[in-house]
Amino acid sequence: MIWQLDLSILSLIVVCAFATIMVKDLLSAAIIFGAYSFLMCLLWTELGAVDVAFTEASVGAGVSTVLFIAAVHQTSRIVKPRKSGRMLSKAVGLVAALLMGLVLVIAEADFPGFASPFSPASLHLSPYYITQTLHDTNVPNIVTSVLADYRGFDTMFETAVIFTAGLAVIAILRRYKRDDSTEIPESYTISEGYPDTIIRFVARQLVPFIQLFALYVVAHGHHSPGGGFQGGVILGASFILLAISFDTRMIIGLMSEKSNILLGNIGVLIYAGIGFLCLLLGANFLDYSILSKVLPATDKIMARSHGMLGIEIGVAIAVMAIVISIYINIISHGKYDKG
Amino acid sequence: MDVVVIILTVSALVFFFATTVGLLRFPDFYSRMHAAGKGDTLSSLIMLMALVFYNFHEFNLANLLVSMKILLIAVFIFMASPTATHAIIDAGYESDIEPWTKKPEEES
Amino acid sequence: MDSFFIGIGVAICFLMLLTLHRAIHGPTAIDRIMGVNVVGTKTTILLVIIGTIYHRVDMFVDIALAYALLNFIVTIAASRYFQHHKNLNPRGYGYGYRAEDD
Amino acid sequence: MQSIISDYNYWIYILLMMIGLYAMLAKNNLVKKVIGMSIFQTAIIVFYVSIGAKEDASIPIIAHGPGHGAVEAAIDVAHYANPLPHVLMLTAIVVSVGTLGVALAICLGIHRRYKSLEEDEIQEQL
Repeated sequence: MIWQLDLSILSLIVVCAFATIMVKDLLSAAIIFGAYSFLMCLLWTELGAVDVAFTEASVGAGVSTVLFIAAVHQTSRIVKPRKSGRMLSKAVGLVAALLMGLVLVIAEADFPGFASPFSPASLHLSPYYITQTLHDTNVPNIVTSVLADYRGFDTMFETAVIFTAGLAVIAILRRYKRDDSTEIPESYTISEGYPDTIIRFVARQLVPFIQLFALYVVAHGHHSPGGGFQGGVILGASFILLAISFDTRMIIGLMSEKSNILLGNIGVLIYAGIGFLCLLLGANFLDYSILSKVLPATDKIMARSHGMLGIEIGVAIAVMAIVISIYINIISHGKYDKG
Repeated sequence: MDVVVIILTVSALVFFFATTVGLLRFPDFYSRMHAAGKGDTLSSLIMLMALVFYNFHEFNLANLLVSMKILLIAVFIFMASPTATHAIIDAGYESDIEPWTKKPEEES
Repeated sequence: MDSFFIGIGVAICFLMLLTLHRAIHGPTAIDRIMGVNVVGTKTTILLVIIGTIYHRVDMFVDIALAYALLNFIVTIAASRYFQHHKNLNPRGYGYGYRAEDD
Repeated sequence: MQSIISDYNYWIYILLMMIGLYAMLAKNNLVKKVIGMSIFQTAIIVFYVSIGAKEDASIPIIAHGPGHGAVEAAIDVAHYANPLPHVLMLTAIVVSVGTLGVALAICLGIHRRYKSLEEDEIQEQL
């Protein structure tokens, strides 16, 4: 950590957080929240958490902001002014926030010193991971190996959570043609938009490189920051870029609802399937070292590395499909047409 | 080599500063966008060049690879930033922002 | 040389604060998009600088590239919003709001 | 002064948490509440990542030369930041985008039904 940068970035973050809450316009709030996420990513890089920063850059700064903008696009942009009688809830909020702050400030005295190498969190389990990762799995990126190997169950169910979230969004929002009578009243005009040649050209040129880069991130996650989640989100973001600069209909033509759900399923099943493969070969669930029996020319250590690569690919496919699915549902209000 | 790096970095910082001043002080949206678009792209490119040079303190394959990657970022910014500027300007033009004109007696 | 880069980083942070003033106070939403775009570009640079300070630039350039990419996508998304809603100042917007409009 | 600088991350995380909680409780607009929820989440992540930071430590990727060979030198624990909070928070961020999507979908569903995103207007219609 570099404490000079630490102080500056944290101050910027607080300014951004205040502004996000205070601003009246919802679109502006979404945009400033994007800046907040950018700064957050910077803070984590500076604290040494590169994988977290990568995830935040792709998930928080990119996709969340786009989702907020899409939601504001579909609803209203203004925050209605307070009538009287909101004082009570404001006071309750203020008192609760202050109380929690007070409790946390009191508790803060007992925290371990910041950035101390001897804080309890850094003494018990993590030295094992740091020293043994390379020996056990031949993967230099400790975060990837802990994520995909030592704590593989956690990550598998997390992928399942993402998949469930995608299903929930579809269940809440999806509308079919029959009950299309309830149109949203628009407080201002929504035009269809018009083609913009420059943006389309640049997007068309960039998208193949973005997808190639995403695949590189997935495959190279063992040696540098990156991995399935980040690569999947970037892959989804490339499709979102196409949807923004061209038309949502085109994306639906490329990635229909059925294929999205199918890909999400396939991703989760690849993960679980590798686990079951280990089980079939006679080891524990998700114990990749047994895979050296089926993979040619790998010893037990490299088998763990290859097993991680397999599940990263599964995670990437699932996350990509779910991100695209959530975006399409929100931007088209569940109707899968315009946007 | 260090001298080149320092000169490039400081000049990039000067351009950043000019961008920020332009962003804060110009009177209307179009002129602010002009400062932001041009200054930001140029200063980013100069700063990345400085980092490429700094990275080349000793020549080997890994350093070459990293420098190529930084150059890739520069190329990306060179393509993406003007496009983003164009998109923002277009959005402003579509939503009918009036350009600023000198009206000394009405604007006070 | 490290302390030089730390100084550069702090200076860029200060300039980001000034840019954030435009992003927060900007009279219209498009000014905010512009400010956030500039903040995003500066952040990309700052990421590479942090990598230089850590002497591990090879690990940081991927993040910076992804970052520039997502910044681009966010900016395009936000400005495409205005091609669908050609209304810069919706009712109830900003500081100059008057309650009797509603 | 020294204690303020050394524990700055903790103070900021408390402040961010208060901002998020206030927005979730007191704001009238549902999208604002969702933004408050996101700020609350990031505050927690700041706390965890701050715990994992170490002075003079590098990023938790073991340095190795060009090529994919093994490292010769022994690995010193103090040279690498604690990877465990990073892993936990990585999953937390990815789950947060899932919750964000569901929350926004619920907002859109409410807007479709009640034509409003304001809490008091919805309560009047209930």
